[in-house]
Amino acid sequence: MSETGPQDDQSEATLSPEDAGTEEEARGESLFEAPPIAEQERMVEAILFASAEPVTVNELNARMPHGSDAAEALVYLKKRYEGRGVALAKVGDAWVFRTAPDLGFLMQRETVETRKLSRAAIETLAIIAYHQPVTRAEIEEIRGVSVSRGTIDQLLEMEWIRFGRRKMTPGRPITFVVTQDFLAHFGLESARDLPGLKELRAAGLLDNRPPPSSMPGLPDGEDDEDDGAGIAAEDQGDMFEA
Amino acid sequence: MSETGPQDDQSEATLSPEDAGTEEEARGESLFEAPPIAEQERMVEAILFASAEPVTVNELNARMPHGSDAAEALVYLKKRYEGRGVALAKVGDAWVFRTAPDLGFLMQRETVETRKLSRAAIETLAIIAYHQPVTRAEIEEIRGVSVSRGTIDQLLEMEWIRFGRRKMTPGRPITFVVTQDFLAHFGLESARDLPGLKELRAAGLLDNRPPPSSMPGLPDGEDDEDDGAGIAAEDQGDMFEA
Amino acid sequence: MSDNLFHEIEQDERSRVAERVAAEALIVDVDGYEGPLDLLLTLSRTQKVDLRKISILQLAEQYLKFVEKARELRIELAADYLVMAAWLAFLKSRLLLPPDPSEDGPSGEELAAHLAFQLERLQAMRDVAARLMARSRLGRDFFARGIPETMERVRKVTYTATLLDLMQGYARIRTKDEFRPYALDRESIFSLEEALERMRSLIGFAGDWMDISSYMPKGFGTDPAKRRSATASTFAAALELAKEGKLEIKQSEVFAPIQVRRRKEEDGR
Repeated sequence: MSETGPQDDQSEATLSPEDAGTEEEARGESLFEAPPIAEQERMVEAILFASAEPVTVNELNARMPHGSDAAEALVYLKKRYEGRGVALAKVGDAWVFRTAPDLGFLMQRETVETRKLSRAAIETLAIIAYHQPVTRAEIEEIRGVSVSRGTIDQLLEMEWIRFGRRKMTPGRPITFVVTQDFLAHFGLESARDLPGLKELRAAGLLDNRPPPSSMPGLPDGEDDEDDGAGIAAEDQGDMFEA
Repeated sequence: MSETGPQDDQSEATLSPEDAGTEEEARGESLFEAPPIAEQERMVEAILFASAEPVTVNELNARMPHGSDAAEALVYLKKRYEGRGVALAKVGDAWVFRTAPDLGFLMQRETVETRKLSRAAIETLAIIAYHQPVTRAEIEEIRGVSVSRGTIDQLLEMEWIRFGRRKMTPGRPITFVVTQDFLAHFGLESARDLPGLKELRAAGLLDNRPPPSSMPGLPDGEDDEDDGAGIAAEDQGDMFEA
Repeated sequence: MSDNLFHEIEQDERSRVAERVAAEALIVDVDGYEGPLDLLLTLSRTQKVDLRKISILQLAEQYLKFVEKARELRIELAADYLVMAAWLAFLKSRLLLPPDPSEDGPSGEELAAHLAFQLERLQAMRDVAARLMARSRLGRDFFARGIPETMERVRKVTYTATLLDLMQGYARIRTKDEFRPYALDRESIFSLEEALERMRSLIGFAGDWMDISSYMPKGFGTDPAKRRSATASTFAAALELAKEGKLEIKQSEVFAPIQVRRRKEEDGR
């Protein structure tokens, strides 16, 4: 059990010369002899394991039998746990056992939650699908509201849209197009398979709600941001509508 | 390291027994090979170190990468911690790290003041542990006195006992059995390891010997039907069978 | 109760005294006894033999004496103590008298054996209970992990939408397009601010009365919408400047042209 445990002579090495005499005497009376360093290592191990918070070297020494040298025991203990599933870590001047950083994933349980895309994201996505390749300015023009970076980023991250080539217009703006993932998700062979306006109308999709913003004078140019302030009141109700 | 991704479940599912050999080979070169056993040992170590409660082998396997064999890793891990300041302990079919019992003296600070159990509670607990599954009437027969509700309640509350299945005798009385917490508290791997159990059985003292008629029994109160309501007829298993 | 047995016990003066002391102790503590079986077990210790070799007859005697004494001291004994006393008296008679062949049921020996078994079993339970409680115990002798890590729940959110969502979204936009809401047409508007600015810069030169329409911006005279807007804002600007004391306004009659001129300094004083 104590293969690596060095013998007590090493603990003497840490003694200052003037202590030598008294230490020698104390040693004579075996009652006050410090336990072998391997035993001290076990003690440090047990204390650190059971303690509800990190323990300082002073505290360790105070709890261990007289003459123990927790600092030295810690050196051996740290070494013993090198490369193990848990490791000795120093927090301030206290010590604690921690899960090895590469095993952190074992302490996590992933739960996946599926949510409906926000209305802003759906509309942006629809415009990209129907008008691709399309620039951000064009999306804003079509939607009549500005498009937040977050919405575009979300769609990019979902890999439903990607960057297309730049438009040959002043400023050479970047365009967006839908991806293969997008087509796969919506069961489309190509973006051309998306129903046209006439078909939407025939399906009743164009008439199934009152025209939005039919109140005159409603400022239309506000940023719509899905998750931000300034959402037009009518937008709020159905961010996650079915 | 652990991104094993989707497993070759499908191929496994379609294998017939005679494919076992090829499956073995395929597994050898599989992309989704389980981590090396040394690595699995680290994982088990990390998971058990992180938990104050015993963790079952099934739970370990569920948390480790696919194909891991926690039971095997545990064998190595147990060996590694032999004689150390902390040790692997088995409670039922779950495992947990505990400080070595000989180092308890260092832990004054961590000592949890447990509620003092009354003599009646201690005796009742012992009777349940050694005679389980046991009915209230049987406990009373053994102690020669009625068991107060408070005693049972206290033990239930401490989660040292729980309801077992009903006895197949008239009135179908509910039984009591000890819990895993009980085993964990007393450092028992299973109820079979209760001290003196074998001797008691050999002496016939655990036999259910009904009193001859005309023995003064206890006022044969109503069975505490209420306690048992809704207990699953879940298998309590005769803990002493094996 | 048989006198014989009493004599037997009384023969040993010392044991009698010891027993009396014990009995009194028992009575004083009667509340501390957990039922008749517990009391029997305590009494049996005075026999100083293995429980397996205990004399149930002698034990029954001791118990009955205890109950007798309790009665003398007018100590109320719980019913189960008395039930046990009655039963032990019955057992004693069975053990002492020759078996009556006409009587059914277990023999005195069988009953005694079971009582002995009960006592032994209770004692055994007490012994193992003590062994159990003396074991190394969690939280006293060995300890669990002091800083357990809780399983962290990582919530991963994925977003989804259906083709219908997509088409409805698109339809919404196109619908919005067709029913374009009323919005201010900035191009045909001449704002009050613009009018003010224009008048301020021109008024310095207007020492004489001039038609307010001469202050209208270029290009706003022909288009009716633009003209309306420019007229209104120029008039409002004129009023504003008059209020500031920089301008005078006059109109000779209703619907006559409105005239403005710079207000002269000396007039103000």
